[in-house]
Amino acid sequence: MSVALRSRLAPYLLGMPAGAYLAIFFIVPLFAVLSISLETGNYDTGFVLTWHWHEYVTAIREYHTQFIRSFEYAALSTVLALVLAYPISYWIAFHGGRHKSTYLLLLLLPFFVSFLIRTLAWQFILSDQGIVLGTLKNWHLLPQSLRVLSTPSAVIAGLTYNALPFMALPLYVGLERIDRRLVQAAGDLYARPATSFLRVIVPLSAPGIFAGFLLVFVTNVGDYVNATILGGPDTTMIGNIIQTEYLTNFDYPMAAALSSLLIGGTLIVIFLYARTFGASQIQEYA
Amino acid sequence: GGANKKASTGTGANEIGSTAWWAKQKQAGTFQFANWPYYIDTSHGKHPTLEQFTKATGIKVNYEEVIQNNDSFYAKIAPSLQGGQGTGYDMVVMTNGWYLTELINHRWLIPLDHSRLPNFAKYAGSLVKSPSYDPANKYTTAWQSGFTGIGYDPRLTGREITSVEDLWDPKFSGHIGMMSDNTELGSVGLLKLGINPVTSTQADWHKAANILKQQRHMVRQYYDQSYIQALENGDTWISQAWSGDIFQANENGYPHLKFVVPHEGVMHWTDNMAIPLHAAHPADALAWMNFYYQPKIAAEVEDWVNYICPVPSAKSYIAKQLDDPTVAHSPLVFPTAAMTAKAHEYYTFKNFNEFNTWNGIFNPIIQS
Amino acid sequence: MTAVAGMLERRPLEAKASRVRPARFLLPAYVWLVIAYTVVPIAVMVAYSFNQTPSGKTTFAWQGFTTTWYAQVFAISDLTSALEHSFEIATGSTIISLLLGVPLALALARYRWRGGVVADSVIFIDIAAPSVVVGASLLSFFITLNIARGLGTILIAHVAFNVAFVTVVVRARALGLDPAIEKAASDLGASPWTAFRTVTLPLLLPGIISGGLLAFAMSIDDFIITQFVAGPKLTFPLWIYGAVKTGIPPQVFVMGTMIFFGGVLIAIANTILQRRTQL
Amino acid sequence: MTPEEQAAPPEESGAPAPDVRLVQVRKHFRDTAAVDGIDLEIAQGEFFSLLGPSGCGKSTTLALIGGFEEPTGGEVWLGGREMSRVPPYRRDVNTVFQSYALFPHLDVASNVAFGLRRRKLPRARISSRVSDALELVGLAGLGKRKPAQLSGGQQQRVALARALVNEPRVLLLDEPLGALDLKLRKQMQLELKRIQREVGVTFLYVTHDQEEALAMSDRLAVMNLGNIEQIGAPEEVYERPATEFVADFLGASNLLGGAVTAVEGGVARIALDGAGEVRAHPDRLPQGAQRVKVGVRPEKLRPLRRDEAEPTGANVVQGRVRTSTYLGLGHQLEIDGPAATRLVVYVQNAGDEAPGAGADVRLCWRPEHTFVVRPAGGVREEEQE
Amino acid sequence: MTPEEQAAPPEESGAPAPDVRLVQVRKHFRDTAAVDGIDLEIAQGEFFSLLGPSGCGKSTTLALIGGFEEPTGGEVWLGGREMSRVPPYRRDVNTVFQSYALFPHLDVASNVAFGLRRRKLPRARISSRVSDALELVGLAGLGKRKPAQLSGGQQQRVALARALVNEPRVLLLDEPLGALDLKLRKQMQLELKRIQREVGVTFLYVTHDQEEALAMSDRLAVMNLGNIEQIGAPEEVYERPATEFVADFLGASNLLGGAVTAVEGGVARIALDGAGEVRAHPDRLPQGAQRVKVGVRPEKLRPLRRDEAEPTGANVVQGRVRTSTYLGLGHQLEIDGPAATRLVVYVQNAGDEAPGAGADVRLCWRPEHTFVVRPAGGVREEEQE
Ligand SMILES: Nc1ncnc2c1ncn2[C@@H]1O[C@H](COP(=O)(O)OP(=O)(O)OP(=O)(O)O)[C@@H](O)[C@H]1O
Ligand SMILES: Nc1ncnc2c1ncn2[C@@H]1O[C@H](COP(=O)(O)OP(=O)(O)OP(=O)(O)O)[C@@H](O)[C@H]1O
Ligand SMILES: [Mg+2]
Ligand SMILES: [Mg+2]
Repeated sequence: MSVALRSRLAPYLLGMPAGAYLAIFFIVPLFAVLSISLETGNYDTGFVLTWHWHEYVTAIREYHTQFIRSFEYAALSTVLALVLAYPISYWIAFHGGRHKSTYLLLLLLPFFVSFLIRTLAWQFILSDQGIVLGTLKNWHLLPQSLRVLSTPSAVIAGLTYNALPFMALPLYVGLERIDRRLVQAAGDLYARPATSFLRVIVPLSAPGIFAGFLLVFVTNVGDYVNATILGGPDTTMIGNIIQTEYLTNFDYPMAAALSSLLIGGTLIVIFLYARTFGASQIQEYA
Repeated sequence: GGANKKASTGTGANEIGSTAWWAKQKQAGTFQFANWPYYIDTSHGKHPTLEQFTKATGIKVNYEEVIQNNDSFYAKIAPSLQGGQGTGYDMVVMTNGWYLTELINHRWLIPLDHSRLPNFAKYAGSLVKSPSYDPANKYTTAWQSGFTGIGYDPRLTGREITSVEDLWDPKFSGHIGMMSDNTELGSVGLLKLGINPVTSTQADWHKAANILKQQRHMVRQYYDQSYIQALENGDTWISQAWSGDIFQANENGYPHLKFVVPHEGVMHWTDNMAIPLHAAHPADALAWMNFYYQPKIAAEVEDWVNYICPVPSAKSYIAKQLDDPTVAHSPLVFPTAAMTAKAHEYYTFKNFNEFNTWNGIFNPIIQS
Repeated sequence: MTAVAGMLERRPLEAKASRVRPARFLLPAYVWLVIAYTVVPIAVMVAYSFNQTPSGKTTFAWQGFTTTWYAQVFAISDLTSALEHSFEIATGSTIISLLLGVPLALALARYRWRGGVVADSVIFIDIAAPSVVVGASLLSFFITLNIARGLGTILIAHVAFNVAFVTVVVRARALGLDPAIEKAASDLGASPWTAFRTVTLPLLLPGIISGGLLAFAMSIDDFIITQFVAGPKLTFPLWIYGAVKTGIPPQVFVMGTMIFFGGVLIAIANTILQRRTQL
Repeated sequence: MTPEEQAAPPEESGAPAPDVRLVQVRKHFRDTAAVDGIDLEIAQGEFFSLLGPSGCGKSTTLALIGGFEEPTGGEVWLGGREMSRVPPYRRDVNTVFQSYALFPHLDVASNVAFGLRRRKLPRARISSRVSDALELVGLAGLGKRKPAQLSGGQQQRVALARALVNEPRVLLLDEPLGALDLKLRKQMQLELKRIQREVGVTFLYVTHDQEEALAMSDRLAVMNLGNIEQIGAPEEVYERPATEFVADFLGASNLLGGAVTAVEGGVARIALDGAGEVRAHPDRLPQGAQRVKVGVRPEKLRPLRRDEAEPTGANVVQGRVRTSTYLGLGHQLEIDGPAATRLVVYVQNAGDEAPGAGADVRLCWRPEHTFVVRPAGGVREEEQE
Repeated sequence: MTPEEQAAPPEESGAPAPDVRLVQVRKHFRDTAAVDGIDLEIAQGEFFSLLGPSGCGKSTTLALIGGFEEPTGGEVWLGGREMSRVPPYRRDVNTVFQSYALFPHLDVASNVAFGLRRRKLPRARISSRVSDALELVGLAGLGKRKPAQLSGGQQQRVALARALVNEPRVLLLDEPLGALDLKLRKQMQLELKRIQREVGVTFLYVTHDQEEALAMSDRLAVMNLGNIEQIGAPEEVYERPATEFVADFLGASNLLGGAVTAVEGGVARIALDGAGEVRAHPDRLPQGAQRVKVGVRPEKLRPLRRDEAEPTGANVVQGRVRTSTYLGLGHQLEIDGPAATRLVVYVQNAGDEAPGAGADVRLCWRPEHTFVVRPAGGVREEEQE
């Protein structure tokens, strides 16, 4: 086969299998959700596609609180994770010396524990009479009735914790990529360390920040495990609803409508982010 | 899938479940048993009663603890039943409630041949005979039952609990555990209002929902079975609870936890053995049902499980042969007449719409 | 020497930034603090794998040290089989997503083609889609085609999200390579396939390994998507989630501990290997 | 060398076919015409250089011969066979890439052996030829090193050995010394020249350093904007550039606008714009051109001593020294010539003082050193960027 | 300029303090001594070059002055203040990095404005000074571009503007033209020189291209292995190298071993090993050296015409031309000299034929062009690698 022809066909041949796979098992299902969300009926009598949008109306009417809450929690936990992780990733990238990978590994240790177990562990740790609160209460440093579990803060803490590695890693990669000479140059141009950090390092780590934001926010906005294990009655997230509607109530149209709304909302948030902080980062990331 | 339903409801001599049909079923020497976790006697990963059964009948039992809830398990088996295929199980254990009713209404269970269940006739207690959700035990026999009452930790509540009212006590705010199963939740609401769930009306449901809504801000969490950890950990001080769990907790390092039958009444539920349609080895499953109802066997299971035993005469066996008075004399395993008197059945949904209505009324309390 | 000096030109010294005072002790202290924080739950897991519990369910009160749970780690047959399922699926999905993802990564890194833009955005969305949505959509898909749920569907689902991760990781590595290197290979008489085998593949290997490990980790730890598409089958996380209701047997923590240390070992091995290949 | 090549019949019997022959070769990338129809013949064993500013199409030309690109039009002949559609791995042509493109995962020896392995030579043959090749480039004994453990110069040598060991018909070198620093570059130039003489392989050498091209090549082609502006021996191209661009690109040149006034007795007279007149050889005139630019190389201009008489028949211009830059080997004088022209003069530091800034000078040169080109056309690199 | 600098009192009243003064400065990295105790003074407005092979410590020296490194020992004075422990952002010294180190996320204007912003100048002042700076480097109007959208040469100019706009006391340039190709480099050299003259800022210029250093500097220092081998004006350093290394590093040099035999009547006689004798100025002799090496630059050697008589008092050696390389400006002859020595001769192409390969030649040069150094010591780059 001639060079030119090959180099024209090659990418398609290479990309074909994966492309086909994703088309069938990722794209099509997304549309399956859409179509189901427009069906009516119940599990008993079966569903028929009626192109009725009322599920969406109900979904929003019934569950807008959970939607808002999910986005709040996701946003909060993302910001927290960012604030927690940035200094670390920065320090490892710029001052980690020969032990960079070691520090990184330590930071990523949670990766190696099933996140259900991690969350359970937190439930153990934070429970009212547990290691922390219990002891403090026994010393009467805390009121008997004080609790952390099944409060929003517990859920957000859980989300943040699970997000940490997902935030730290891309941040590290982003910071690691920064050319040290730029920092030198900033210093040469009268920028104090703080200034060169703000004016040079942070802007240049934007792609890393975006990657982290993407992974964390998206993971958390749809999560329901933290809410289930660490949360209370008023911390239900949209994930919980979708899960119940799907797996318990078999109200597929409702569940589908909720899913569609969720992914729609997520994409909008990402889009807004990209808009405000520059879309180039998306390219750099994906 | 209406079509499938017809397929499963043929008529004539060999209608599934008819004596004629049962007559044709031969024991295959094995069957698939789907049950809930920690719901049968166990020692070193083995289940003695099952082994005895195998020894006695030569039928090997593949015992799987795959059932986590009625709903999700129903969701697992329903599609294949709807598709007219077997579920892969010959015996399932489901709590009385909508999903069991669903199975019955769809005729997705094989009617039992009571001629082959002499032990049931002989030993089953009144509490589990011909329940409202399955008259004459056409499809099911009880595996275990239990009471849904109130569990609490006196050290934390600081006083004895006697009434459903206490679940509404602001002093316990943030440490009150309620159940996420909306049937349980709704029913306790009804009890508080002094309404008998079985005869309750939709109006009552709304009233119950209202008082539950008022309680919401004090509730720590609407729990599934994990409420028991919450009680053990002291996260909740007072909680809706199942008799057996509290009993086991008492055995396993939490002797201080208490279970009460509040004076408003207690809900009585039953987990039922049933043989799903298209089961590959119905005869073997049926044989187990009968085998289980011997006092000896029931006793051995009970001595480990500690819910409410469907075979009252197992009590003496546990007391004497097994020499385990704590179990034998526990009112949580062999309830007193006084307790049974207070026991209520759940409302039985006539159709999906009722079920939906109930969900529509009570789910918002749990989910928000 | 030019090489050395050149290298130094590219990576000037840590020393330079080290004039940033806080970096001296404040930051390191903070770093260790957070690392400690990340380790706490792991410690709890390990600790509770040694906790005595008469009921065979982990009670949260400490009831004394024992190693029996390690002896009986596989005592709970269906927990064990759940774990087996998890490993089977993780392995399977890793292999498949590598087979699918590596070529795509190459196509994206090496060529500029119309399909590339599409593929890019699909991968992006795949990563940017909340698990619950992916799970829901796949479930809907299987329902509409009424495909029976089971290990098969779980595998399909896991590949569906792993492909994206593998592709991103491998593509990153591929972009780092000098395209002239492949030209050189063919210039020296290597047919495209030979060039791939003898040059591209070895050079991609670190990326492929990391991608594979990531995929494996993602798969073995996935709960949400799996819960949707699992049907009657249970994986390790699913089993745990179920057990949350009835109480966690210590075996879970034992397995968790084992997986943890296994994973850490592999990771260390991998980083060392990466170091090697960087030379 | 793949079988069919070896079986290649020498079609034009008699004179051996040129190793490389390009016929009206064009290569377009979307809008840009990287190579815009060039003709070229390179004889066996020749050291041929492609010289030109960045972006003029040198690498693309090489890619077309190496087989990494397919021509949009035209024919690429290698040793008497049309090969423009043959993939690289079937051409007995090897390339030394600007970035060296060594295989980082293979040690030096395996890098060099790569081509031979592909051709399934017996182990023994391979290892002996590899060590010979490393010998040749003076890296004997470094076979076990990884490329990353070598200096720039050494990597360069490995790349060379890796290509040469295959005894290609033609060796293509794309700015092979571009990445090395000056001192090292000069060394490698001699090195390369030596090696080429030893193995006698045809070299097609791309560079944008005209001094390098002049010093090393048997013949060279000056490219601009995808076209070849001039082909010839270094001396020829430097002393008698065909176009203003060539004149300009090959070192500093002094170009003065003028008009041909008369051609008589083997001398062409050109009146400079402004003042004065310059004599040149008639055969240097671009045919049929009225307005022209006359040029002379800086080293050809000789500042006359104050008292010195103008040599008869020589061209002379007046000027004042503006700057005088010391370059070690010589001085470079910038001189304000007649009519606001700027002249560059090069004076070797052989002993006698070079005139300093501000001095008035008369510059003279011989008519045969005058070259004449058509005005306009030349494009300077800076504008291309 | 930060306030405290402005307040800096000119301590040594009278003669202005040198802009840069290094006193016994040393810098050790773990084992390597990158800079090994150097003394240096650079006067205001001077164009000073650091010349040396790769790895000799040039960049490190710059880093010490720029404040990116703290010296292991010694003092760094800037404009009469000891500053070796002052962080970069408090030194009114700016650097043009070899890699330019432009901020990729900022457009050209913001890059240039960066330093001024840090110093909190009023908006208006900043923008006017920025546009002036861009004007100066000939990039007016490109302010809105991102660095990635510029060619190498343009990026180079931005880096320059970014540094100059701060009107630093000293401008440090680390091989600023290293990344540009030859033609462009020559242009930028003139450019830089022009700008330096215009703004009159002190330039400390690092390069390893001796021609560049010679052409541009007022004074230069040749470094080797962390030491300064010689400081002086280009002519001085080139014509009278102090050490064999310097002789060798600054362009081709012909070094012949010999021994001083006599010093009489203003002439030193040195007997060459092998045969012949060379005359030199006595004051060129390294004091107290018996065995020496005599050197002469290639352009100083003149091949005598066959019939031409030897100029009286001139040094003459016999030889046979081995190779003759055409370089455009001139020919470079490699000559087999007496006693297996190898001589390099440079002949300008001024007109008369340069002797071709194989020809026997007599080479003569004037005694004052002879330089004499101690043998040994010099280290060639190649060996360093
Ligand atoms: N793959 C490509 N796609 C589009 N344009 C290209 C491609 N390769 C080269 N070009 C364009 O073709 C022209 C010639 O490129 P080429 O690399 O041959 O120049 P060059 O002479 O090698 O320059 P340099 O001396 O900088 O290597 C340039 O304008 C370049 O932009
Ligand atoms: N950060 C560092 N750590 C260790 N050694 C270093 C460091 N920086 C420089 N060196 C060593 O110091 C010596 C001088 O380095 P430097 O970069 O100053 O040389 P240079 O003259 O700038 O070389 P080049 O011309 O290649 O830039 C080299 O041997 C180098 O290996
Ligand atoms: Mg090129
Ligand atoms: Mg340097």
